[in-house]
Amino acid sequence: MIPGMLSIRYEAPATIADAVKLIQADPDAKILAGGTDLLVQFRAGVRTPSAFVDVKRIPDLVGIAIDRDGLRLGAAVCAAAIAEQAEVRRIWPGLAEAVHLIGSTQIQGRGTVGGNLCNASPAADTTCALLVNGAVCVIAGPNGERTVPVDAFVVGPGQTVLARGELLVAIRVPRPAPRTADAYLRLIPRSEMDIAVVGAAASVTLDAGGTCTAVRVAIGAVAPTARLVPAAAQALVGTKLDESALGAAANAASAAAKPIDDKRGTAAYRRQVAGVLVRRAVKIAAARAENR
Amino acid sequence: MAIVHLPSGLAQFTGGVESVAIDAPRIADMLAELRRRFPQLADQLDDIAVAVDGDIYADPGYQPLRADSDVHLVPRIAGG
Amino acid sequence: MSERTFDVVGTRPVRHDGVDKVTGRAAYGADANWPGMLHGALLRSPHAHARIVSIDTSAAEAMPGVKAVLVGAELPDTNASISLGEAAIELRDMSHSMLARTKVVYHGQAVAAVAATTLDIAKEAASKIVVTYDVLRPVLTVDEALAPGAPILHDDLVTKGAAIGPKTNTNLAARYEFKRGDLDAGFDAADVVVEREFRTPTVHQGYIEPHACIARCGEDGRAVVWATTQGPFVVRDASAAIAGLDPAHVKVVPSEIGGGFGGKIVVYLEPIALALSRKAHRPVKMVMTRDEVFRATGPTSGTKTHVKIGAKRDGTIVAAKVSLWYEAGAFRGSPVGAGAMCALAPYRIPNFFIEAHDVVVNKPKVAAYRAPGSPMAMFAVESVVDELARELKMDPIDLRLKNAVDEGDQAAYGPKFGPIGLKTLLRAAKTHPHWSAPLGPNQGRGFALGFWFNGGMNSAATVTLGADGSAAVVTGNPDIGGTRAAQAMMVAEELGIDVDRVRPSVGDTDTAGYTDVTGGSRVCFATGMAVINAAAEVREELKRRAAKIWNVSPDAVAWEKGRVIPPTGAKETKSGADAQPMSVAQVAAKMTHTGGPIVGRASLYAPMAGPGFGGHICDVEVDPETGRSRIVRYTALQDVGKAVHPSYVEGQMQGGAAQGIGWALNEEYVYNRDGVMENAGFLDYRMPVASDLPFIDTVIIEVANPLHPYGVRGVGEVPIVPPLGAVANAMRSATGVRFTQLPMSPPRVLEHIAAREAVAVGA
Amino acid sequence: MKLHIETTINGEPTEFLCDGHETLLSALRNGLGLTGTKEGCATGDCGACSVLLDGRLVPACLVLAPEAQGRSVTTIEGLATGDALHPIQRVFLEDAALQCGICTPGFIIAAKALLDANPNPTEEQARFWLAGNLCRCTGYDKIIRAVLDAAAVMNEGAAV
Repeated sequence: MIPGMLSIRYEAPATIADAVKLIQADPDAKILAGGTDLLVQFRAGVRTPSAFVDVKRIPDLVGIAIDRDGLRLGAAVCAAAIAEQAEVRRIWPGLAEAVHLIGSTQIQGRGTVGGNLCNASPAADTTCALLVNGAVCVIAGPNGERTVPVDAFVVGPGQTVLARGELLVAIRVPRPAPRTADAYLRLIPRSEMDIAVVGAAASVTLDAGGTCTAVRVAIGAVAPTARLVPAAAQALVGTKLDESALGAAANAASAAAKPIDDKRGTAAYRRQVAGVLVRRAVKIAAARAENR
Repeated sequence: MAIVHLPSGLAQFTGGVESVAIDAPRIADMLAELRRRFPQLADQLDDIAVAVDGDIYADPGYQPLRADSDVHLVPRIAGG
Repeated sequence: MSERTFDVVGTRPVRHDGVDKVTGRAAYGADANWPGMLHGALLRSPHAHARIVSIDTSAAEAMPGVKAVLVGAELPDTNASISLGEAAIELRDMSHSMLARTKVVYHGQAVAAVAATTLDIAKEAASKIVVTYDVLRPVLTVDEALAPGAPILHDDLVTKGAAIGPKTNTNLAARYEFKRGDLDAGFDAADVVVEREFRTPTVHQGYIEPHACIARCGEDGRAVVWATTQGPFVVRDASAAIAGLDPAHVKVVPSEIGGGFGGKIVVYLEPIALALSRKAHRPVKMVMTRDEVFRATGPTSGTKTHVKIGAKRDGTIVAAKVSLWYEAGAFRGSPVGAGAMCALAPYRIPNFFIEAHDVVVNKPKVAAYRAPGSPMAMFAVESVVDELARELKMDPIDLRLKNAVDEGDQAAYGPKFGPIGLKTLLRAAKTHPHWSAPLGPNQGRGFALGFWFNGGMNSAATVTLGADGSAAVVTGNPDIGGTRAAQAMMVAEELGIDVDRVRPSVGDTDTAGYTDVTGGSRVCFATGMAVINAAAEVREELKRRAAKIWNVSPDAVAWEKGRVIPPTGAKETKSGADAQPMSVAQVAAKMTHTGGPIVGRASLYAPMAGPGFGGHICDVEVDPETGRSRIVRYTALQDVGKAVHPSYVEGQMQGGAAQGIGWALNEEYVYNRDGVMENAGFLDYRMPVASDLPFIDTVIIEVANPLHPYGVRGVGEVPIVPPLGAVANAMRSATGVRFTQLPMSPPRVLEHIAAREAVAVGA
Repeated sequence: MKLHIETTINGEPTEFLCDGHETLLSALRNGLGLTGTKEGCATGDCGACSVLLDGRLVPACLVLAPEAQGRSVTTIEGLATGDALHPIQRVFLEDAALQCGICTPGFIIAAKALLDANPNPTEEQARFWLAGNLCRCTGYDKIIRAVLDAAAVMNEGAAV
């Protein structure tokens, strides 16, 4: 090898145990799922790992399974593969929408829900949808497996609860309760290709009379992490989702937003639009729940 | 004689004169005569285009002038 | 000439270079690799404005694999300028912008270069070069640059033109004035006056292919450069001068070019690659990253414009005042002069005053971008004209028709117009179904005009006949959008042969006659004329050859649709039978016995092509709760003189419209306070994508240009001019807000909608 | 230390050497001389480097070369069969769906992936599927028309 020449190892472990060994032995090794964030950061010189640990050769991480309990998404399944699942689109339309919004068709062929979570961008499209669905992260590490709810997994921009030697292996999404449905919306300046300026997800449960008995609302790109908005949910539970209730939820969402000014949008804009999108997402989710 | 119109901004180099009648067979002769009459104008003529009877020459040279040509000095234009 | 009927011109043959491009075979700038090739990398300034105190390259030079390191001080300093045909290139500025000497004047300006055996090593080595800076405060807008006490970019800058006040120790590089009539009297006579101030952001040409080249310089100083460029001869002359070589020893071979829009007229890498190659005695390849393209190649000017127009009740415009301030970037030379000349071009105005300011700021030096300078000025004027129509309660197209210039009118920029299609275009727009189609909720419709001069200048062409009657045509214009097909069609038209039997190609700087850049919408016009003339010369030679065969006088031989016709009485030499007409192939087959190869050559300098006008109709739909807008219908009309290959004319109109729409809605350079661009990538620069646009309808209007044998005008630049105003006028009708600042991105739109509603509620 | 990769490119068993951090795009262009796949941004935002990896549309600039081990890659060079252009290539020429041509290979590969997955796309479906392929010359008009025309041509062919 030529001295001074950049050289980064490529590892493709076949088992979770091997992957754990690799990243525990070498904290500078980075898990490579879709690479749509990691390789861009590497190219920009933001991150220069000692090794790329490609986990897409581990069967557990590239599987999609739907059973009685719900959906199990391997952490390294690409977005396109998820969106192709008719059952996922039928049962979790909002989650499917969020997954389908991750980048272009090309990016869909690489980007993964696991990577989207682990990159921990405040604007990650899937995080909001996973939050309102009460999804749980399955983590493997030196001391075996543990689970962490999605709302506890991301702790800050680019930061997760993953400890040294740990990797995200799967995300579990419980089946929605009867007459429950989800929706995800985001605001981008163009019609495609942009990072969300604001994102909003909702999961709504209706009783036979159309009264909202349970609801989760989440907003993204308007705070250090995507987050649930309990106040918005409280404004909606027990109502028939009339305009005043929706308005109250929108205001709660705007109030919960703690956005910043950046190249993608102003704080004031994000705060206002967060409310608009929450109102719209709740309406869409409710209409879907009504048909279940 | 050809009538030569200067951009109004250049009047400060000609003592206020904005158009002059010049008897010149070619654009180059006309420019030389302008330089002779208005020495202060000389530098301003280095990167100028010349319109003769509607045709704009970005690189004015030895193109002929008619006795009654209508001549305008204009800034050069870069195309994309 | 307008009555002339054509056999080939106006048809839509498959382009000759097409198969190579759909199979991936066509070789663009970065697609070549030469034996023994090194890779070059640049160290770029982390500051937008700073003095260079010292540069230490020792660590880089010590790295294994590094073959050459270059700093600006090693390049010769030249004060020469080369004519670009259109605007002169100040080689000193270009050289300093390319590789800084004692000062950096924009973020990303190169300060040192490295050539190494691999790109990784070259980048690593460049990062080891230690530069000490004395950091200065940057100025990023014309207001900052002209403010009292503003940091000065260049101590030696002297204001050109009609300066008011001091001409030194300033960032004002030039000031121009145009006036006619009595401005004050004009405004006194006006019943309605509208006045607004506008701003447009720095935007980039956005070609998908980054700049790339390979240069090889021998021990004897003889060099070959492979480059993606709009102007191989500019690359040769500029590279030789900047690298300190004799142009006589430099050959430039143009690759296929992946877009340019004016941005690949300027030279950025080639002289550095040459200088590195001369040191290393090996070929050096340099390819920009997308980040480098955004930070360090020519965008076009951010601008401030102030427009005031007055009209009579009946819509007659009686006075106009236009003030323009254009950012030149870090070195003089914004397209503000052209902006000033285009601003009022469509209108007959008795009294006007136009002032234009060229201002240096700490941003990359601007490069030409499709109708340079016109879109920003006409955005402002067309917005004010639209407001005027509202004040006068007139249809915006009727108002424009009432004031439109026509043949014989004196243009605001000086000369009289020849035949122009402006009024024809306006009438066509008025009667187009789009103009009267119903609008949906939250939708609005706008119309705006665009003007561009269209270039002429130097062109040369050679047409060579094969013994089989096929023809090869060579010119020096890189084919950026189908010009080879158009040139082959012209040869086929003139010789009456099948367009498939014409081989068009782009020569290098040794094999093609000197030709000005592929730009200024000049290729189909000026180079096309050279091609037509060269083919006509072949035709005349064919008649002379036939005369020899028939033993008659050349004047007695007639030409008819690709055949030479013998005079009555002419006989076949062998049989003695009556001579029969001969095809091009039949005459060509005998070339050896009639005087040898048949070659036609032509070269010319054409004045500017004759003005081009375009008018666009745009429908937008705005989401009043989020400020997001969507183009729902779009129609582009343009006087093209004569469409040689209508498909590629439509393509130019559609592509120009799309670029203008991007400029209007989302594209902009976002800078932080330190003058660092924050969105230097396609993700956040936000050019239009396929799902952002509808089909773009085109209406080709053909008012023949008397300066061209087929009536061709330039086509490529005009269509980027109208969209800024057309979209803004549509937004006005959809939201009630007059947007005076681009881009009209969702946050800005929502903010203004809210402000207007606040006023409405308050009232 | 270079890695030795065995893969299949355009149907041909292929071997190459690469660094652990080298992209598939670099291996194709520089290692294997397949320069039909273009680099416009190297960040997955322009689509010029679109290829099919095991039949799935991906940006080759965001795939590491060693990931190709044991997989199958299709590039623009692999579309024409013998003397015949792929129908999408042919229709792109007939409809003048290219100007400078730098984005064309990426568009054609992406269009193939679309028509493989959805033989009868609507205009809107085609526009959103191709939103990851930037073209700065055409305004997309003739490209979208060509993709819809190619779908029709291919369906006819299939019907026969």
